Amino acid sequence: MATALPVTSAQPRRAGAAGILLLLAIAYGLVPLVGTSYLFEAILTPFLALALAGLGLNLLTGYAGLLSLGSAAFMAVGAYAAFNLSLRLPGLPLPATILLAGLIAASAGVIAGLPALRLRGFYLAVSTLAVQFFVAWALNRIGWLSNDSPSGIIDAPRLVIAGLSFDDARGRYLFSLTIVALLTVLAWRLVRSPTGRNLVAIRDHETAARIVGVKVARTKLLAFALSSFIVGIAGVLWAFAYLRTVEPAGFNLDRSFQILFIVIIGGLGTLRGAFLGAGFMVVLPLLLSRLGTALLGDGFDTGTLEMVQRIVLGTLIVAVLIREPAGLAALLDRAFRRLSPRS
Amino acid sequence: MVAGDEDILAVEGLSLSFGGAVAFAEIDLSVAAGEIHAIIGPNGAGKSSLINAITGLYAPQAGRLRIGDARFARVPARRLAELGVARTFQNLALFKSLSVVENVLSGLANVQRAGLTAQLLGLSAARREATEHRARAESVIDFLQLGMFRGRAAGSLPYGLQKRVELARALVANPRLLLLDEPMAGMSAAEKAEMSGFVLAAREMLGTAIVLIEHDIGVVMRLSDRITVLDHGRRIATGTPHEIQANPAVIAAYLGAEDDPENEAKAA
Amino acid sequence: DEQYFPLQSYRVGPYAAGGTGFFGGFIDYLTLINSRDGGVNGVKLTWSEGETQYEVERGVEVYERLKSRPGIAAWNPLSVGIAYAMIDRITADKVPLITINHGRTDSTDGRVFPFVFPLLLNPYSETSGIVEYLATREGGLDKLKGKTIAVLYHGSPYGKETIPIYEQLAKQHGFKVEQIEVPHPGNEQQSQWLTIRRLRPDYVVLRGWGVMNPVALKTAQKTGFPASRIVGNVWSNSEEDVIPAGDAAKGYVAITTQASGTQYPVIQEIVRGVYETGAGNLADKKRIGSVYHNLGVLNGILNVEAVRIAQEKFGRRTLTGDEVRWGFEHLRLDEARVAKLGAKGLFHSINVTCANHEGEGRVTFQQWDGAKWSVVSDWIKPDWAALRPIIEASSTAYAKERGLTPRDCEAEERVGDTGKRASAEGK
Amino acid sequence: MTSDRDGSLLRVEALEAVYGGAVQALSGVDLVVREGEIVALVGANGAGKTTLLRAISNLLPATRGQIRAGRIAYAGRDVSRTRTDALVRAGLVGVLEGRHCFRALTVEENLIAGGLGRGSGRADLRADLEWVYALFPRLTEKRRLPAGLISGGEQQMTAIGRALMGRPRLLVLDEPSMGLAPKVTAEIYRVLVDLNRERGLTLLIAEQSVTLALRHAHRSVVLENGLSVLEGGAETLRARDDIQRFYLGPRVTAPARERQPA
Amino acid sequence: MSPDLAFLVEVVVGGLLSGVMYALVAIGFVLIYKTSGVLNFAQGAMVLFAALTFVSLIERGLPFPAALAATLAVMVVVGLTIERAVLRPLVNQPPITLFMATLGVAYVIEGAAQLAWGTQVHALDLGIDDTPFDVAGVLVSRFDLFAAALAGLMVALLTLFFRFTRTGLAFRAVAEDPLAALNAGLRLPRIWSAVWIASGIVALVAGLLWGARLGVQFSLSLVVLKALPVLVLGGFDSIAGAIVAGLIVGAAEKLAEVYLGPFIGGGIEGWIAYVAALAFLLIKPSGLFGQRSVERV
Ligand SMILES: Nc1ncnc2c1ncn2[C@@H]1O[C@H](COP(=O)(O)OP(=O)(O)OP(=O)(O)O)[C@@H](O)[C@H]1O
Ligand SMILES: Nc1ncnc2c1ncn2[C@@H]1O[C@H](COP(=O)(O)OP(=O)(O)OP(=O)(O)O)[C@@H](O)[C@H]1O
Ligand SMILES: CC(C)C[C@H](N)C(=O)O
Ligand SMILES: [Mg+2]
Ligand SMILES: [Mg+2]
Repeated sequence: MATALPVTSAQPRRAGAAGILLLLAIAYGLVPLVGTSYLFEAILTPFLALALAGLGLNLLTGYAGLLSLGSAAFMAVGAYAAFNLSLRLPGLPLPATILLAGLIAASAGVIAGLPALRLRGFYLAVSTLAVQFFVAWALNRIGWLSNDSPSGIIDAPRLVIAGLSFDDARGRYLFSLTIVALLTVLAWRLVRSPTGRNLVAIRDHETAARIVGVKVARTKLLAFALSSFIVGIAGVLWAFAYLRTVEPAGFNLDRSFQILFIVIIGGLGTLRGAFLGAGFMVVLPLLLSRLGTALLGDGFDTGTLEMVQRIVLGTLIVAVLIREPAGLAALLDRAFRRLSPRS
Repeated sequence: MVAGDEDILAVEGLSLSFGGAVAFAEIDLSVAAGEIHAIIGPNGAGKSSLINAITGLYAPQAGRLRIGDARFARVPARRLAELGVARTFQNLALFKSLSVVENVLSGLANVQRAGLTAQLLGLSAARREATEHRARAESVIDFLQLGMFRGRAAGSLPYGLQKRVELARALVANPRLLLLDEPMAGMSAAEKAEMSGFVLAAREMLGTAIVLIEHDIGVVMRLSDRITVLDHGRRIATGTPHEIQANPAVIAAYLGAEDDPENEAKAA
Repeated sequence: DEQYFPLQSYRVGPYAAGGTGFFGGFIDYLTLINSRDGGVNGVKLTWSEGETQYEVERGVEVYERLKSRPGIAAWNPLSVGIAYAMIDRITADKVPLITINHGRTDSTDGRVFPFVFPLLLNPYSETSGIVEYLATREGGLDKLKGKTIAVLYHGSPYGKETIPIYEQLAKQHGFKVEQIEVPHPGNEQQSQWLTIRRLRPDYVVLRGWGVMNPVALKTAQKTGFPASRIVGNVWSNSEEDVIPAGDAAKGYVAITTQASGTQYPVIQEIVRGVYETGAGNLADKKRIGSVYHNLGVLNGILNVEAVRIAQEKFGRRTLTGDEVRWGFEHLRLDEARVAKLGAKGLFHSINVTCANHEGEGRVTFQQWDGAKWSVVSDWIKPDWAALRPIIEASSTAYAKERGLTPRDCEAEERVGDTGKRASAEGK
Repeated sequence: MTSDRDGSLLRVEALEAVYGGAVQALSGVDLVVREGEIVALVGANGAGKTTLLRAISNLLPATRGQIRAGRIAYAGRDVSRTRTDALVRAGLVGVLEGRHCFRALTVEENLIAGGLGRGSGRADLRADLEWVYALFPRLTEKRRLPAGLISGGEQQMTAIGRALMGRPRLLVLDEPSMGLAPKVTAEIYRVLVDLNRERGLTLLIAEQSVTLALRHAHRSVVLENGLSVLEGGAETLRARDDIQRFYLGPRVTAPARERQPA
Repeated sequence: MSPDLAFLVEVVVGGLLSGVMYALVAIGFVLIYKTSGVLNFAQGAMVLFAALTFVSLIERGLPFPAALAATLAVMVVVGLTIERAVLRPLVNQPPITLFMATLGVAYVIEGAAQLAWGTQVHALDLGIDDTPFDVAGVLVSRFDLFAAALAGLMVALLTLFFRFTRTGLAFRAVAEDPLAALNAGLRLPRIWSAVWIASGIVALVAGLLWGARLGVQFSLSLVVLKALPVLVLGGFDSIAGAIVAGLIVGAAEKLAEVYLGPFIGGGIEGWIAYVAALAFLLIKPSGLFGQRSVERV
């Protein structure tokens, strides 16, 4: 579907770079020192995993303009692939496992992407549901995939790279952070590369793109592959670093929608959008409920609290969109522009 | 001019109709290298359709085409760029959210060689290519005096400038054949004069053959070497500007009222 | 001193009915203990809730949020998914994880899962219990031969868990079993029931969860299968499962580990001591004595008694998780003790050991008459002996996969000071 | 409803407008259109013509723009807050830049949609349809074709026809001649002028081809970079040689007063 | 007729009748899509909210008609509020933005519903018993027949409404190009509140019929999953499409589950409908009766 939303190119650059470096410094330097295990285990790790998933989907939906509701399925493919690889190829080093898992997810993505050569907008979106439900079904049905564990739930292996173990709260955080950082750099290079430009070209005007010589079909499938690759690895993080168990239910349709909404609210066609969106959809609700508990006390009925928080979140979403339909990223840029003096 | 082997585009007996409605029928058209060939005619005469057929967006039912020395019944749109053909669109077809520079760069999509990995890892091959392409894009941007809009999202530019960006995107690939569908619609006389300048310059510098659809008869007369006139999908005349201006059929079908409004613009 | 119960409750979302009832009952019992006895031997019981909406990641978040509170006695999530996600965590943190009537079957083997307790009834025992019951209806296990039983299960890990054991028991007793999956959430079952209609089974076992249950009963009626020949499992046995089905549920039978109703002394005390002082947790008083509420109360009894037992050994103070674990491993409530607790008839008895973390819970069967459940069987013993080998096979496999060495329970009992050693580590 | 004391049907005062809270598109426009007048609005690319016309029809909010200052009065009432559909029913009808036909609707449905806004009855609609088809015979052949498929010029005719179906009192056109064959352009202007003479239709026309505009307009207003720089009768403007310069215009118009952060 | 044949018929009939229930939900989506070009994520929440409001009123002792009227009133208010607070400020924004906004709406409605009426499970008895009767060895459910009749009626009404008012035209115009629609003087606020109210009412009907079968509880909002394949197959913007596709999907999925299930494993119902719809889309990318997108350069 056509989304007339500006992409990075129309955004500040130099300031951005500086900011990113600062963020990395904090994430690697400060946070591990001061962070509590709750911060790592319950906020940052899931935040990173879903932000990464958002990043992946953004390549597809934000840049190439192809709506997908199958993200959770690709996360699942990644997670189960990684599980089986580490189970059946014990010698395989973790990084290789993750890479391969990503590639498997990518190939799944290519298959799932074929309809995109023909379908548009919500028609495409709903067709990706076929993938979503099929994968869920297959994982639930094919016992071999979950090592025939009676309940179909499997525990993830430990995070050990070259003997050094990431198996504590901080370790898992740093592990996720590193993977996310690497893939973000990759994505960043991609969107600024000619290929990235082609993605947007296809989104903005497919015919014109074809006329100037963009290989439309190839590029669309490529978008699916790259996107699923990243989303798949996000799935690995979700299962290995965050939950540390893998069960199909964790990768259901709600997750797919959650990721899509992360991308939209964050800002389609912007990399930082994925992170802002994840912050909004993942961290904000936690903060809200903590706030609620703080205000109303431990004893207060958690159900009521939850519902109030729902309403607040929903209202916030609408408010943000009205203020800036292009999402949080654009909102920030606007604020940024206000502050920085007009030259 | 003599039509012949140095023709870069040759259209023979091309016909296209939608359901019952004839878009155009039995069109013959030849464009020599470096020629500016205007196509004029009333609204709905079939001009854009003809260009769409030449660029493979429409599939003609009869007739054949030659571009360079490649012959087709139906031109494969995806091979157009490598055939050295570029075009602009009547209703803008820019990549709205991309900046002006990126729009122009995308005009080079076809000559993009470096593979994805090379791009991602920033291998020297990719970097060299990138810088080279950027240079080409910038030169076109300067040439079309779009410098001060370089960074702006194309979609937020005023209509007239968007048309100009589209021309830049088409020119950057140094096409052998350039098809312009009403490139000056919605421009002031001054801007039209400017655009005309660019079109001529492009022909001079790149030796590009240009097919030009335009309703401003003044502009057409000034720019074109030859003019083909369509009416209700038929070619009713081909000739030099003077021949055409004198042609009663054309006057009846198209130019109409003896003093056409744009004559003064022509004076400017 | 205080003993703290962190609660990963779910009061909104698709399974809110179960969550409000169960955690309501649990909290009600803790409240009762505090108000009636001033806690356990003077140790006050405290708790706080975190909403999970029955989603695993929310459960984990709550765990991480509450795990650092002092004096945690035990975790009681009511969700297989959340429980699985916690096993590694609680084992590392040395705190017991109670999965009453559900959870991971092989965690029954306390030698491999020292901190996990599928109290009263693991899925396999449940299955066995149901088969035993059907046998009594047919008049003896041998009468099952040649009969056909269709199992309609929820398309989730939970639902699938009993597939192998049904096959096994079918072989063992010579009946035919047809297992039919209902895709989540199960709000449309036309085709499954048409299949059943064609199979013409003697019984249908309903292994459902949430909305799947009423829909099953409605659709059964629609396809003309009598409710009285449908037997629900332990998560298809609540009022919330039958009321929406209206008349379609009349005559439906379901397994349970605890009878419903308010006639039991302990429930009466809760009504008087808790609700009449306005401290009750259920928003709707009518749900007092409902299946989930009573299960919650029962869960409360078991937790509290475990603490009490542990206190006898380690002293009347705030205990560490590991000490409470010891308490659970010595949780032996015979019928006399159960009666003393005012729970005679509410549940039968429990006998947890180091090796058996389930505790030989008995099951009974209740029938819905359109308004209330009434017990229609006596307390039935699942065939534990037959199940144990399967469980140990699975747990040993797990131990191998994880490189764990199973505990030597006999030795521990003999030494008998594990508690002290563990508690020493605990500090 | 009546027009202002001084007989002005539309009055714009010191109007300022921005897009996306940042891009200043109009920075002080004054304009008066009297009942029964034809006023031409001329200016180079990016001068702000489209923005001004959108502001008048209160369409800026829908294009992420907003009015920062100034007032707009139509028929004596301040209308800067009035919803577009209300304006249409009050006779203020616009033709958008760049056609904006309903692509999936047939030409005829497009035209009818123009009548719906005013809430015309079936009889009226049929009459008006015939009238529009009479103005644009070309459309008669295409009445059953989706507007997205017809030629650019045909789309332009459809857009203008759709506006006329609203039986306007003040018709606001953004580049009506764009993409039209000279003959058709001449024809359209003839029609508009007739409507102006016979039905007293008031016209505000943004045009690039200044000649055309000046030929038919009673008065013209010149926009430059979002400012109305001068205003006068057609021939006075034509006489002024700074206007002659304007014909050629500055070689490239400055962009709106807003800089790239990068 | 032979038992196998009878069974086949039964499966097909059962499928068709279930299909009607799916279509019932799908229609709600269609109405919104027709005017905003977006999938309304809040549809499920609206179904839940409507049904929950209705039963809660009944349980508080209101007579059936009063409760129905009151609930209708509530749905009207909801529709008007959404238009005023969400759609109007977001006019002419890209569809994806509106789509996201419907998520916000969904959250608010869900929260409000459970906050106002609690999270208990309610039984809902419409007084139509679900006992089957036997037609030549084929069981047919009275309730399903009633549902089918109701759905048919609703489709008929809506179709007539679109045929004999020009609203249909206005709807398509708005969905096609909101800016042009505004400019043409179409009253978007009126149109939007109209459809949201309409879809609210459809949600109520769907909520009651489904609620009578599932019980009124949170899971009611999950019935939308059944509607999605129907939408793609029928075309997002076609009411007739919804009903036809509903029938097809219903029958196809039952046949697949019953006859294919045993071979490739049960539970395929979950996705088979999507695969079927997808396969069809590859032939006709805008569904059975969906509006083709018209583009030329
Ligand atoms: N949607 C928009 N977002 C941001 N800036 C805009 C938008 N539309 C117009 N502008 C800016 O506002 C200024 C005025 O544009 P406008 O389209 O009104 O000029 P114009 O006189 O109509 O130009 P043209 O003759 O080419 O149509 C220009 O600088 C343009 O870049
Ligand atoms: N895809 C299509 N489907 C149906 N009819 C079409 C299609 N494309 C063009 N036509 C018809 O073919 C005729 C020629 O259209 P075309 O756009 O070529 O005219 P044109 O000469 O470019 O006119 P203009 O000067 O107004 O752009 C028109 O009447 C149009 O309705
Ligand atoms: C409440 C439960 C433990 C049972 C539930 N069906 C589950 O999957 O976890
Ligand atoms: Mg054309
Ligand atoms: Mg303009």
